[in-house]
Amino acid sequence: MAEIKRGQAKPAEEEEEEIITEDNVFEHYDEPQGFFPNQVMADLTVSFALLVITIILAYAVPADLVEPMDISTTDYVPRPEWFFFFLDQWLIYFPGAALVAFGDIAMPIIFAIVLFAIPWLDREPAYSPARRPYMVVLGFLVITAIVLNLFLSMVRILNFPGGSPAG
Amino acid sequence: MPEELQKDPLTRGQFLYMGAVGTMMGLALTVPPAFFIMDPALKATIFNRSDIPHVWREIGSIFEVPSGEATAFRVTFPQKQTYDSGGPNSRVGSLTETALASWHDGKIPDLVKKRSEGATFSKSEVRTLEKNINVMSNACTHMGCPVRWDSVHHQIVCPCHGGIYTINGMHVGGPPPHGLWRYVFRIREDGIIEVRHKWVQGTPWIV
Amino acid sequence: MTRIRDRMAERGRDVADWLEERTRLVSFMEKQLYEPTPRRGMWLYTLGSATLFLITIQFLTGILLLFYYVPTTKDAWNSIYYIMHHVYFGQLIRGMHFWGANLLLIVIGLHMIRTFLSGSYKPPREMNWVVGVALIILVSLLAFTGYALRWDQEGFYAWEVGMKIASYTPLIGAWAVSLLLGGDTVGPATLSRLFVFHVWLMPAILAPLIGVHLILLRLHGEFGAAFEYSERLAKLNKRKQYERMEEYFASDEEEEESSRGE
Amino acid sequence: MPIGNLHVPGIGKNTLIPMLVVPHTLIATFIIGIAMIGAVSEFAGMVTKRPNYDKFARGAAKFQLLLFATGSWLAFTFFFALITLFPTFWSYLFNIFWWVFLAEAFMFIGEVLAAYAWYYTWDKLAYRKTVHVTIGMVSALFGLAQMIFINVVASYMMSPSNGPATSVGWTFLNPTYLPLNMHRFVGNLSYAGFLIAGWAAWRYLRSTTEENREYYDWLGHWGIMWGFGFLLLQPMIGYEYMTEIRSHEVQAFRYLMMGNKAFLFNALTIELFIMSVTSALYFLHKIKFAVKPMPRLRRWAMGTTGVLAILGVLNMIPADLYIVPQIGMVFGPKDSPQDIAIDKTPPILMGAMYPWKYIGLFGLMLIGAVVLGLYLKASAGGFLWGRVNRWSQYGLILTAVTVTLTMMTMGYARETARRGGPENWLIRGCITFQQHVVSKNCPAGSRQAP
Repeated sequence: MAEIKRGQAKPAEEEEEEIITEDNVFEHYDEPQGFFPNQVMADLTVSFALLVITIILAYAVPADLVEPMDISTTDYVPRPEWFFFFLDQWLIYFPGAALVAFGDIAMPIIFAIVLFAIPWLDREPAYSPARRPYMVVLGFLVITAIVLNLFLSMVRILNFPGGSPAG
Repeated sequence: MPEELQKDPLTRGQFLYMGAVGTMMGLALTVPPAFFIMDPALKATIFNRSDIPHVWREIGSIFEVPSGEATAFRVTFPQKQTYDSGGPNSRVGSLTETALASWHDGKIPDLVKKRSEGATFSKSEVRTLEKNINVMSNACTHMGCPVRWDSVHHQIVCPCHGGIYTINGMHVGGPPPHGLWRYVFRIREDGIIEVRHKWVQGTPWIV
Repeated sequence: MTRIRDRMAERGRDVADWLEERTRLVSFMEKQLYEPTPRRGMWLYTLGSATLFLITIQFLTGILLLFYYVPTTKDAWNSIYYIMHHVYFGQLIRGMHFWGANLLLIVIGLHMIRTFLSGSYKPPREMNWVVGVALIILVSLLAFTGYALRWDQEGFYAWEVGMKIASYTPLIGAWAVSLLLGGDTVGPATLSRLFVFHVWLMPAILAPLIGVHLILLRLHGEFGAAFEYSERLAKLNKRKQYERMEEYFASDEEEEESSRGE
Repeated sequence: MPIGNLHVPGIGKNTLIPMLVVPHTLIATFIIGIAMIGAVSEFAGMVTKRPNYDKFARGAAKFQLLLFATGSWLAFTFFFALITLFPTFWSYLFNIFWWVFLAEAFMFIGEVLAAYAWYYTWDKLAYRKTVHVTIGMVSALFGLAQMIFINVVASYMMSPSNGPATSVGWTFLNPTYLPLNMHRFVGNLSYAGFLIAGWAAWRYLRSTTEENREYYDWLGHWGIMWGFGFLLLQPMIGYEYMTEIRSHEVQAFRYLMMGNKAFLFNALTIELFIMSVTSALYFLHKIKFAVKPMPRLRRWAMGTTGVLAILGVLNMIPADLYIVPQIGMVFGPKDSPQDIAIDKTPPILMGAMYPWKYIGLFGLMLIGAVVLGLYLKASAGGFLWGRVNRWSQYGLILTAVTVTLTMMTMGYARETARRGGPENWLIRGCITFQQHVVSKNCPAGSRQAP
């Protein structure tokens, strides 16, 4: 069993001037840092902040519990969760039997497949966003489309008579 | 920890043996569970057996249906599903739904206007009444949200995505693919509407 | 005092050696903890571990909620009501589970956008991106089913819309819905299937996938973003420029020699 | 009522306001569009180091300043006309939108400073191009912000939100605010793009030197890229805008889509047809001059243009002859009903919205994207500028004229949406044309269920 040496680690010998070639440029970072003290510290603070937010929200805004499920209601206005608002708005663009199937199942599946295939769609060697305008612009367009749909559906829901406080 | 890998050759016999035993084990472990999970799907789609037995349930009398409006009647059906299907020490479940009833184009036929509450109708009168009344489910055909009568614009409105139907349940606007689901119903002599958990256009699922 | 401390340190070292001998745990931990990671974008890279932290909270609070939750149609709502009003810290645990899920979706979205913008899905890290996308789909399905477990109007109708969407799929529409419904109408079977999906099926798929995600990360090391390598890239470009210049001058000299040669 | 209830002789006050507003809107939309296109093309010039972009950006900045003065003059006179001719309506509107108009004023100052700074520091900041480009971007953003704030007023008048009129937040949250913003943003860019293309075509036909011909040919190409590109987004956003109107203002929807004003959307489809087909033909013609000859691509482009034309025609089929202004009088039913019966399929089957108009509109978008893609593929290899024939330039001028007409048709459609019901509204559900305030805390109080 190799004898475990204790005490001071061997000083790192002077690295001879390394020739940076095309493929080993991304081997080392410019400013590496140990994972344990530094990154873990940052992770801890972010996680702690998230924990505090959840606890505050848990007490400030208790998770709601509306009246029990009852199909035979005539005055309840069902709403999707906030993260499906954009899909709800997407539903409105595709009325009618054929279009609902297309807009509701085909499009999300295509979106998922494209999402899975991004590494094979984006073959540009450059990493920084400035060097790959197509992918970044496409990504930005998709994100704005989703966010805009989210707001559109939120405004529509807020302005439904039953939906808003003063309506 | 063995020092290096040892790759013995694989004979035909061993390969066939492993293949056969493997497939048998695979089948035994996948086919029954598949049927186990798909049981309700098989019963519902292939054998067309519904969770709700074929019973007629009263929803209300035709005199309660006003003119120019669609009113909601609650109806409760017995439901036999998993632990609610009346085993030795369990009860039969129930499913409450709403049926919207409205006269055709909102006009009460004069047959009903003349008769008072308790009067009885003849066979032919019942047939004409059945032609003139719409008994529809309140689930929107687009996404199943509960539709409601909008007295301002005299139409049936679905609050979720803005589906619009006329008083007869015909689809007018918005994303729904077709008009409201129409119950299979019959009218008794004394004017009581009875409904079965079956629809004219097929199975709407969910409702 | 120092003598006790030394003896304690001595005993600690013995335990460490004993453990190292049998499980090589200490060297494994060292390899994990002291691996070099990029410094410039440190705060960007916390998104990944924040998602991990939130998922562990979801697992923890989820299991705690299971102590009181009852998946029958008659009592699901009552059990939630009981948790919220009678159990000590019930509102906290359920609140953490609910708001944790919302925060998790936001953080996982940000994490995906960060990975997309920094281009860290480029070879050899494609598989990690694919596993990541599978994770985000699983998490949103989990959130979707969890919402309906309460069996109150809000949660139920959201789930019903989801099932109605499934019923529109061309070929297997009827099959998919009756599978999710457990029959042709909504009833106790629907809630138990919902319960199975949310409490066991999806987490059982999620947990190993997270493990795979982390292993793949460790395999190729954290890529960080392009601004981590700006100096090295600058050196590389400078060196290439010199090479091109030398080529250019070298070709001139040959011409002179060849012209002088004739 | 203040002193005298002024009467505008001759044309009357209800026509004076549009006479001032329509030119103002046309100029203002063009300014916002050209500011954005100019800023982006200056940035493109900085990145690609090609002189054309910078030359155009400079011309755009100068043109923007010239127009700016006339545009704002119209706005002020229109302001004063409203104050004097519609006192109660104006005081009511101003009370609701006090903060919005205040923000609007500051955006105006920002716009003025940035636009003038952008033009006059062109040479001084020539070596600090990034600073100069940011000034251009800032002036474009200020222009955009002006539009965003004025949209609140326009969309609120048509569809007031459910919340109390006093809370500023709710005035922004009225249902048609966001779609109006998206529709106008894309509309500005497409409108300005087509106008630039039209102006470049005019200058191309009049240019004498070879160098001028090449520059204006390139400018026509650059303008129509913006115009046609953003025109493709419009059907989707327009459809969303109309869905919002239908779900919140059923009366306005019936009046616009199925009632007396339905012809507006027939006019729109005709204009859409003209613009898309002429642009496609222009692309078809331009592909001939690509540096790398691509015969197969040109056949593909011909095919897609044909499909585009068919879809355009499909769009133009009216649902009911009654709504086509002149022809309706002759062929349509004599007792023209107030609106096409709701639950009856319209007489002309191919005119029905579902599924025909969907196929037409969204087909136009997709096939248009294909045509644009083919054209971009050809333009990637570079063009031989300056050799295009006269007809393609006439086509560009035609698109410029049609886009102005579309702007007016659509502006008119939005403003007349408030009429048509039993009551003509200035603010729907609150103030009628005769400036009679319906209920005390309107418009929130008077909103009924949809």
